[in-house]
Amino acid sequence: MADPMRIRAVIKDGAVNVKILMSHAMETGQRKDGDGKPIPAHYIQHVSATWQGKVVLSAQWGTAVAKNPFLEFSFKGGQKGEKIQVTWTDNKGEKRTDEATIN
Amino acid sequence: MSSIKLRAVLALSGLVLACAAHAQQKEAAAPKKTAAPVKKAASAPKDAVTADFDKFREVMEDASPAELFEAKGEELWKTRRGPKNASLEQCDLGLGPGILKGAYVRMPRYFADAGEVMDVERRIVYCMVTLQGYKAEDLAKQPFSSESRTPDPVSLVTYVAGQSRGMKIAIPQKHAKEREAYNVGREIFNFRAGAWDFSCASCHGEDGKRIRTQELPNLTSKKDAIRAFQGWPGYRMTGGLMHTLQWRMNDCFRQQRFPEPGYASETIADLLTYMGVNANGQVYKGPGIKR
Amino acid sequence: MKTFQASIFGAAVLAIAFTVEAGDDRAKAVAMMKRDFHAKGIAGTDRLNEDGLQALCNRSGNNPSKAVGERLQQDQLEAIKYPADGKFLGDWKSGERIAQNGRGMTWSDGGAAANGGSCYNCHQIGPNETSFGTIGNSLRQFGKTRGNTPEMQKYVYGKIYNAKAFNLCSNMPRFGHSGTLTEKQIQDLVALLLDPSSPVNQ
Amino acid sequence: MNQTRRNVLKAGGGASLYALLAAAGMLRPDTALAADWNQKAFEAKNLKDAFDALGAGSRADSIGIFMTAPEIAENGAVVPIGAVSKIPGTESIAILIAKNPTALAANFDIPAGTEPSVSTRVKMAETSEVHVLVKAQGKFYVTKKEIKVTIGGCGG
Repeated sequence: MADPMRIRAVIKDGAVNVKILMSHAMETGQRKDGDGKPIPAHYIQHVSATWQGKVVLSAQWGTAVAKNPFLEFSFKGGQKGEKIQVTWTDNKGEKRTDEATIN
Repeated sequence: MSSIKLRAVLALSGLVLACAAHAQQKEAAAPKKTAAPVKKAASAPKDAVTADFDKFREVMEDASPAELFEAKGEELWKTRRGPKNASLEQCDLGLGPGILKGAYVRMPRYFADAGEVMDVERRIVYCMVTLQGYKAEDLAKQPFSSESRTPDPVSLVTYVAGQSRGMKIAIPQKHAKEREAYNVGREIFNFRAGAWDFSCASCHGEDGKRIRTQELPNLTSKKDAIRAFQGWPGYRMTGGLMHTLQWRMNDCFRQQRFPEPGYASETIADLLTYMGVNANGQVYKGPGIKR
Repeated sequence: MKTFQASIFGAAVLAIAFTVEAGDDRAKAVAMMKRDFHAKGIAGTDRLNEDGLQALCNRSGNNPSKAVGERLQQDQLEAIKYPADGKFLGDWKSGERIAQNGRGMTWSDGGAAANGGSCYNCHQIGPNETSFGTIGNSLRQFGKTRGNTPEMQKYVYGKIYNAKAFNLCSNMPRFGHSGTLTEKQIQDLVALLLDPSSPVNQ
Repeated sequence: MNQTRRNVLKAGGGASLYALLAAAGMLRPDTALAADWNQKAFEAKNLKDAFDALGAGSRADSIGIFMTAPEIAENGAVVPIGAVSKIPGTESIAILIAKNPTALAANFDIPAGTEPSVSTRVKMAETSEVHVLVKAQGKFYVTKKEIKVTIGGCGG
């Protein structure tokens, strides 16, 4: 199973600033291993963040997002103590959801 | 001792996305392809380039992938594991069992229970053996990160290091064994041998030197000594792997044309004592990002 | 008077003790490394055995006494194997490739691929390579300023073959002596530095 | 119970509930998202095809888009890119790398209430122009910047 994300959600300048690190290989599918065999693509295709049941960010990714991806965005309305959930889904159908409390 | 590594572009020919990034196993003999882009960088004004690197390095260190390994390490630290089904929470890193804050910046140090000077990784391995029942030989088999796995001690060291973020390096020299480790470490640092007559000092004993475009810290000087410590454990952008100082020392000895040092050996502990003590008093910023 | 003598005696003992201790640390370091290192790939543990030159440089802080130093330097000089046909100048184009190539003699090297000279790691050489190190001096325009005489060719060949024959505790590896580079490779490097048509001299 | 959910419940059953839930983003993300992933755009081998697949065949240069990125990336494996749109009604922000094997790196949908500002890190195969494409009120706007890539890392 995939390792947990690191999510930081902090109120800054009247908005909730969210920084997310995800543990993922983001394999492009264009590389070959030591024996010359292609390494299959394995990468996150979707990321969505929800707060109070509302999607506050939805992203589609390709293979060019760096290994162990980082994502930062900000949204309005969140209050201290409320939670945000982040879910990623990769091209193999694997997914992971983690939650963080707004600080 | 970090000589330019020419990434295995050839070994991975046919690879369209030549993100050197990922091609990290072997050095290749074809410098042209890899050297070319470096020229562009080198021809730009050096200071501006370095300033730009530093700026974005700072941005990235604010949310460093190293944090993922800290999180993993924390989980490993607190989970009951191993043949003895124990957590590492009773592991004494020098400040008492389970006390992590400030432990990293006070190592290597002498541990009476082991009768030895130990750096953080040597100590964690010791705890994994004594508390959890793992075998030291097993832990030494594949001790460095690869694409397929991050060894547990690597994540654990990263976690422990993160607990000393922003603290001053204060490696003790009170115990006779600690002073001896420093002196022996200094001799290891200066010991020339091998096919190319290199010692650590061949590359890291003078100010302002470079290998290719890579600047070399003078690890014998107070001013530069921190650079041996800072940024480690480090997330290497090339390959996206987490590495500790054990790996750094290992790869330095490889490029020194030496045989391979034992993982978490006393040799490495003493060498790290010498380099670490020289950096005493400087602030450790926590696990970092390496190129 | 007694006190005076005692203090001289004390100082002498201290001085001896200090020397012994430094040597002691080195002995401990060497013993420890021999215990802790293992062979890997082509890098055997015999690499930890100092040869005479390494031992002297290690024991003198790379600054041996003149007498011993000169004698050892002479030994190194006499051991240089110059090309049998007396030809020193090879192909500068091949020399450039050898100068660029940084592989060789590590535990991850070996096999079919040729060793390189790692020259750019430490030296500025050709005008088109801006990624060069600074541990060694710049070799730009080397032939232009030194001249392409037979004596200079022989000197450069010898210097690459065994830099220690000219500067005993030099940082530069002994590329011929250590078996890193072949005769032909060294000739090509000599050409890179001295051949008037080499970009180094443009 | 929060305001949104109360409204949803008031609205009652049937298709309208489904629509409202979907609008509020309360359905499991993958059900909606699987269809969202723009395969054609992400598999496009060049910039033009990627723009076309995103529906951005015609687009205007804009000074209302700001890109934060290094002039020279220290390592092509990890290039930090930030994109901010000052164009009113920004609906999405995409990052495209002209010379990568597939040009489109990421596309972010910006719902109302979320600031039109995202940061991520991308891989770059070589020195290339990087484009930020913004969709606002149905129209497309773009800005670009060249980022040089140095490859060939050292010990560190």
